[in-house]
Amino acid sequence: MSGLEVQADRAPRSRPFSRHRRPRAAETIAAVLALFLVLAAVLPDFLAPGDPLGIDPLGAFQSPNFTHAFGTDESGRDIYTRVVHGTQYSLVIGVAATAIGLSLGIVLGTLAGMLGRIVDFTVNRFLEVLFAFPGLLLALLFIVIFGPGVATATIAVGISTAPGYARIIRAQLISVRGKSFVEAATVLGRTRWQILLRHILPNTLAPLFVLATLGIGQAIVWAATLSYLGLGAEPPTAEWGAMLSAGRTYITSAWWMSFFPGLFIVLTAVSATVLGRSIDKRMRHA
Amino acid sequence: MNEAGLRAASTAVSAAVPAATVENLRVHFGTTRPSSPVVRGVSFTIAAGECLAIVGESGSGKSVTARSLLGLNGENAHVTADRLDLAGQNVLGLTDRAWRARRGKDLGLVMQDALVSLDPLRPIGREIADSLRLHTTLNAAARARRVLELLDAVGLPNPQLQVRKLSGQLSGGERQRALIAAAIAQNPPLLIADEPTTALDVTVQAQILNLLEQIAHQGTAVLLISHDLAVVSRIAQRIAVMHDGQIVETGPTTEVLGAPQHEQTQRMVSAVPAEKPRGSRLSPASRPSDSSRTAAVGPLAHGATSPIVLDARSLSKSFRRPDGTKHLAVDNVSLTLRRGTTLGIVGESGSGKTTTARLLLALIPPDRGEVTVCDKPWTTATQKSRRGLRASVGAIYQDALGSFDPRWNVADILTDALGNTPGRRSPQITAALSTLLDEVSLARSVLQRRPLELSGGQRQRVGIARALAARPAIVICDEPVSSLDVSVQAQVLDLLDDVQRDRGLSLIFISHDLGVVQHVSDQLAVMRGGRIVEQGPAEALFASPQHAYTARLLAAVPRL
Amino acid sequence: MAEPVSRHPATLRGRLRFARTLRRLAVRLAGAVFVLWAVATITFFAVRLIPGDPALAVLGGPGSQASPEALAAVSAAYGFDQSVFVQYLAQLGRLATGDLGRSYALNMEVGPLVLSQLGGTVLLAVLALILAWVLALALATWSTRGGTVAARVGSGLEIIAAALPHFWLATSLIVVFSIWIGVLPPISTGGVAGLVLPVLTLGIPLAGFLGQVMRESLLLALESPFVLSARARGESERGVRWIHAFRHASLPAISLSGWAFGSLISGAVVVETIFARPGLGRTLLNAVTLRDVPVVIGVVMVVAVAYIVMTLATDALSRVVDPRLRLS
Amino acid sequence: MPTPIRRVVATTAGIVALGLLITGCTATGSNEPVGEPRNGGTLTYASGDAEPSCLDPHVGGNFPQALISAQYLESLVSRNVDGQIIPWLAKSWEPSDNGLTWDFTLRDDVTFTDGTQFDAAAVQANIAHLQDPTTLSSTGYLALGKVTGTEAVSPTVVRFTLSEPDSALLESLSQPWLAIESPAALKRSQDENCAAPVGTGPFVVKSWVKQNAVTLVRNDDYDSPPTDAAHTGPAYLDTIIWRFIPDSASRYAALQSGEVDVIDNAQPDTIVQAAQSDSIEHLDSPRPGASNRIEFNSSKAPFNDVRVREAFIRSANVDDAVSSLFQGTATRSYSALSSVEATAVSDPSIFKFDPAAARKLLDDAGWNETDSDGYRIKDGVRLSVEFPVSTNQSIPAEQSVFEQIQATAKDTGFEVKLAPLDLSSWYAALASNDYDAVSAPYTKVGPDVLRILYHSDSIVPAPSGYFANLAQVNDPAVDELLTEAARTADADTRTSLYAEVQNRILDGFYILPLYDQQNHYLVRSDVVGMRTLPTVAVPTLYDAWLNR
Repeated sequence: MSGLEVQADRAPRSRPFSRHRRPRAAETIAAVLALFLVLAAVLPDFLAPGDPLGIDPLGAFQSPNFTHAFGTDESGRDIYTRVVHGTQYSLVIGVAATAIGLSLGIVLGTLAGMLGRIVDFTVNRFLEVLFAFPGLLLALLFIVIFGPGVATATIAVGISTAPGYARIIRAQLISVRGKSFVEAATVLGRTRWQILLRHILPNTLAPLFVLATLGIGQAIVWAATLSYLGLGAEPPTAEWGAMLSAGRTYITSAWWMSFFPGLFIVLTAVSATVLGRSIDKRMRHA
Repeated sequence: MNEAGLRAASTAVSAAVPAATVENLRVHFGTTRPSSPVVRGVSFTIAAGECLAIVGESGSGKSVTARSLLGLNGENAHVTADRLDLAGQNVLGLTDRAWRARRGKDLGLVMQDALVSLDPLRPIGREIADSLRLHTTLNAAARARRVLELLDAVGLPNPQLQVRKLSGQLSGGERQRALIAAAIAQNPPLLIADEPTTALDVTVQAQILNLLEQIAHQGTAVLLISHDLAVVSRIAQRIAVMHDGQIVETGPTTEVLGAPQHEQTQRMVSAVPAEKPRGSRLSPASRPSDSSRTAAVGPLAHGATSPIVLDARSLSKSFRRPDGTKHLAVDNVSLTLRRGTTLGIVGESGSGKTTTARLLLALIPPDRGEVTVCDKPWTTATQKSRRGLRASVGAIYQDALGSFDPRWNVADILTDALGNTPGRRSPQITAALSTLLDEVSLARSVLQRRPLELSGGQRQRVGIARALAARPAIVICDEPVSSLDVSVQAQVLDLLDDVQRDRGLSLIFISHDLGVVQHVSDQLAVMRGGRIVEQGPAEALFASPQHAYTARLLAAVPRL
Repeated sequence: MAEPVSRHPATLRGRLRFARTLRRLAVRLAGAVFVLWAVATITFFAVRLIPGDPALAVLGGPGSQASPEALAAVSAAYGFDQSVFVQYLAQLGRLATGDLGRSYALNMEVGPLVLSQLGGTVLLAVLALILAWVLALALATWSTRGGTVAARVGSGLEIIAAALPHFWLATSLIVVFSIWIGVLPPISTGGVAGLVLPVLTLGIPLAGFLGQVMRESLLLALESPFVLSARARGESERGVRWIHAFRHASLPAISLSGWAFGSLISGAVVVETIFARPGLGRTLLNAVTLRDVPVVIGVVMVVAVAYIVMTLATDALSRVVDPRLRLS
Repeated sequence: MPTPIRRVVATTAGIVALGLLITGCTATGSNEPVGEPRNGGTLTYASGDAEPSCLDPHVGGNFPQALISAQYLESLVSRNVDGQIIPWLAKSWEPSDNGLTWDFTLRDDVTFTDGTQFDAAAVQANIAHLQDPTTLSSTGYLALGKVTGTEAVSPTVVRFTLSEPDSALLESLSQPWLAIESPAALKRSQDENCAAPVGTGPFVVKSWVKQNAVTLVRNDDYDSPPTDAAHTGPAYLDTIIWRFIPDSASRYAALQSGEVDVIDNAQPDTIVQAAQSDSIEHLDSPRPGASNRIEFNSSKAPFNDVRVREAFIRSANVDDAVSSLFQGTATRSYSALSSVEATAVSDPSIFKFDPAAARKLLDDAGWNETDSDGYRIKDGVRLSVEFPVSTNQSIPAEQSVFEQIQATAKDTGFEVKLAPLDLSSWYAALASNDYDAVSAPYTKVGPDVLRILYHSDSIVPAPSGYFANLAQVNDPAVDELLTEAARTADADTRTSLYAEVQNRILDGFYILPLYDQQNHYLVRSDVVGMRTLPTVAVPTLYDAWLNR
């Protein structure tokens, strides 16, 4: 090959390296935070050796100080310990709810996208109907029917996020289905099933990872809202939403009780979003 | 066309000063550390009423040069020059406000594809009136009158009706005229036309070039930016060939094209396929081992005698438009392809050639008619029996990148095409991959890369390799070289020619580019509005077109 | 000669367009009726699944000491003794005539109740939507013209805003503005001042979502060739933005607004409780906990109608902003 | 007559101990002279209780209804701070010797705000309304359980006929749920009557915007206050805006910022804060009837064993919990009854926190093994206590008390499973006997509440599944004492009978008393003269005026 051709017909210059692009400060912070959260979820005792449920009635309502970095709550429980131990609930709720929402979304979206016009029409109308329900109402009904608690709140949040995912998945699936590499596979003599499994589904589902990362943050926020309404985790469980809800009562005298759990909800959602977007960017450029 | 209107538009032009003078222009991008410059010391002058063409392949720096004249290279650009004059006035280091006062007034810009270059949400009349609003004190009524005059001047019929239309409601040619009208609304002494005809059909392209030429005749200097030597040769008085950020050759059009001095110019000139005989090489030998054969040119087989491998009879296909009406995309099309020959199908956009390709590939069922492959039922066969025949029909696509699963690397793509599970490795597969890569002149190193990491030419080579993997008898190529630079196009066309010879392939070659089709085809079918208006041996058809449309098409093909 | 010839096709085209519009409206209407029917059906059966005797809800909840006779009387009066299917048909029949029924718990007709609560919630939602648009626009404008630092700060603010739980934001706003500074009332006072904090609470997270979408599409529009064309005509930066880019950037944000309305209703449940505002959200929460089936169905139906209206409105607005939609 | 041996009847001691709180019921607490009462102004009251579905307290009959209806409805009798029944709409009353008929002499100078004359027929209409099943009265209906009929002896004398003597009749009639409404108004549809009941009170219901506010305006013709009121004639305030602000933080913030003048259901921390503020005063007025207590379901394991009940009581560190969570705003109770009840029996010695004793008791009761989580086991079953908590009825601080009890009980091997539930689910859990411990407040004037809470009849559920005897005390001796007390007119005898009942309940470790039913109001300092009615401790704004 001559040097001239290399000049004229050159491979995209920067793209292959963009995957190894230097992370921005925000991404680094988000990654460190995510690491902290995962560590807190897996090994809470490493970060906070205390008992999240251990009461100390006489040490209640302490503002943040050297022994209690985030202060203590109405029963003298250490808020830092509770926030760290609560990570697992929030993360599990966020991940599980998103997984449920995505799974339902994948089933509905795939049905709609793959099984012909009648099914598509039906599923679409069904989704339209679900969209007419405010998300919180779906969750409320579900919880009132099956009783409050972490598990039902998780499923409820999952269900109420499913229509959104289903719509995105269907659109993605239809877009992938129309891509010319799918046609190319047909030309190569591949069967419908082979095409579905080898090309359409993988290419539809790969971007969902990013979507899921973004969704986890929102799921945590919604689950916290349910806890606030008294429909989520049961006190004294060290779940952030429940802590926040309990702390709201004392907001005028003990701001730290609701500030720190709230801060962690926001930080978790933000770091999930920042990481999700950064992965998205890298995947798109890579 | 309304000559008077154009003249009216051009009264202010002074012939004495050059429209633009550029000396030692250098541009580089980057915020923190200076990257290597994209434009490295470019100098040229355009006289009033002159048409200068800057020609180069993608990445040569021609568009950046043009934008430097507008001060629109973006915030990251660092532009330096010894001299940068527009209409005799220095524009280096102008403030934003001063630049704005000049843009549209001292120079206009026409870009490729007016569908996106005109705001799709606004009526074209508004877009044209904008530059009047910005630079004149005309009131709304006067502006509206002037817009009508301008539209008339650029040859848009029924201006009163058109002003209220969106760019999306116009045809490609009409849009481009509207865009030109917007650019010349202020009679700028200089008009920069950056690939103004690239996405247009060949007949429309000719009209737009005529319009630009006319504008130049009225005294407006035209700086034409293009990758296509043939296109610019029609109207440019002088050509500057850009390569790697520098002007490597410049001179009057006839001199540059007649006796190209620089290697790059020669390469580009020789790569133009039109009127190069079937089987002659367009690119310098890329396979030294084959160089012996490049001398022995000449068609491999002659149509009339060899057996028919693909036969399409009376194909029709219609689609339902969104408003419910029927659109007959393919109307009673019959084609035959004989072994070892190439059947070219040429047509402008909307002629039904891509639908025909999809029918021939049995991706969509025809409403009427039938296709047989090697005398076996093809479109009428069951899914299952057709899958058995699929191996004998391959395809090459215009958008090579889109035709690959983005998650797969080249090895996966080719392993899959060979009929193995992607990711599987065995000595046999490795050997087969090597053979395939050799055949399309690709290095082993591409195997681990994804399509996104390949150049346009490499991608199309991988596409060809994939089509060949199953050892097909027939390959249907739908615009396989349309999105490639001309020298790369030349290499790919040569490669297709090589593999056709090596394997005795039968090709259907679909293109809008008559020049390319002329170069590759044994038989030729000309499509228009879903029908075949004329078909027959390529040489005969080019020599004496029977149908008026064919003749028009031929006349419009840009030649050197 | 030319006049009548050209006029005829014009009227014909006009009629055709009218017929098409009618057809589109009819399809929309049928779709809306279907959605309402399905919403009513799902809600009816879902509420049926809630444990507890509806007759008890009528008689003041499970804590009441109603006599068996009273229970029987209520069951008969409300048709609880009939099969679920008969009750379902009766419910549909009432809904079809616009009768939302009678609240079990509140001693009043659902229709007037829901109507009286509708205004507050719609006002809140609309103001929050407007605020979100203003904030998102301001942030998008500022952060797309001020260089990379502004862009990062802007994008960071949007992400943080979108991650704020309503109840936490509401609390923080109350603490800061009502308790520390003391400028704004922490509860609805009927006046404008009482609306500020609820609208901020609902509007800020939404502004985060809208802003992300808007900024992305604004950047996309600013990089598009038609903006370059406009600049090449000498258009100012302000002109580029206001004449061209924002119109494009607003399109995805408009369609998002339809969705946003649903999330505002969800948010209203929390906001109305905290700021003690009358509204559908609070009504719904109370009705669900009281098992007040007719009110739940009534609120859901009204919200569904509002959602449909909102979707129609955003569609219509999209058609105004994007004339291409009017053509196809 | 059995006399209390170990315990002091709280008639005197209790009241002395609570003297500070009770005086707090009327005074504004501000020491500076406030001058003469001024007429006019609008007072905004913010209630944290649920918005009533009906403003007529005859219908259903819950505390939120009592709170607001005390402003526009009046009862036949009232009660003073000493616990004595005093005249109100009835000037005097006389039971027959056998206790089966009561003659009430009514005031003859009172008209309802719709112009209807208040007379014997009006009282009859009200009793009939309460006893009409279609009214769906619950509280009032129960209180009139022994009333078989009424008779207008004269326009100003009404006679109640009883099926058996009812020593609690006057206490029952003093409650807002049995207030007297205009018979003309009662004839309207229930919807109308619920929206704007008509009474004889100092204020009139003007409008009601659902989920927002009820507007009350002054009754300018009013002049029938109970004898313990501070003034006569019409009220001072022009208007009362009665708002519903369920969120406690918002409610307090609204009070702080002056948007509202009075809030109820004040949280402990805000009371403490208010104490440091010059602009907010505190009014503490514990509700009558039962104390707030945890009741142990003695009908099933594990609490069918008295040793386990005692062990739980020994395991629960209530004192620390109450002092830390209520920050001195609640006093620990050791009684089944509210401290405002003169008949309450209090015995701190029974409720000593003693984990060692608890462990011993559990060992004795057979719960002598411990599983890996540290909980006691018996026959492979964990010592688990299902504890449904009503989020409507237990304020957050109380829920936290339960959490702390959960934590301390864990140390001795109890697994307390707290389940916060909305009201419907909570009642459902109780109705299906899915609980081992529960806290259910019960407000009623007088010790007759003991009959409702601990008579074995109260174990039999109503058709709704509701029953009041949640400890499921099934003790014939208790039943007998309660029946006897209800028939006894003599105050001393009655007191000692109720004392005996309480002793049996306390000794049987059926309940763990926590504190009185908390009933705290925070009032802006410029609101002068607001007090609570000593009947069910609801505020009355009749004497209130704005010092601004």
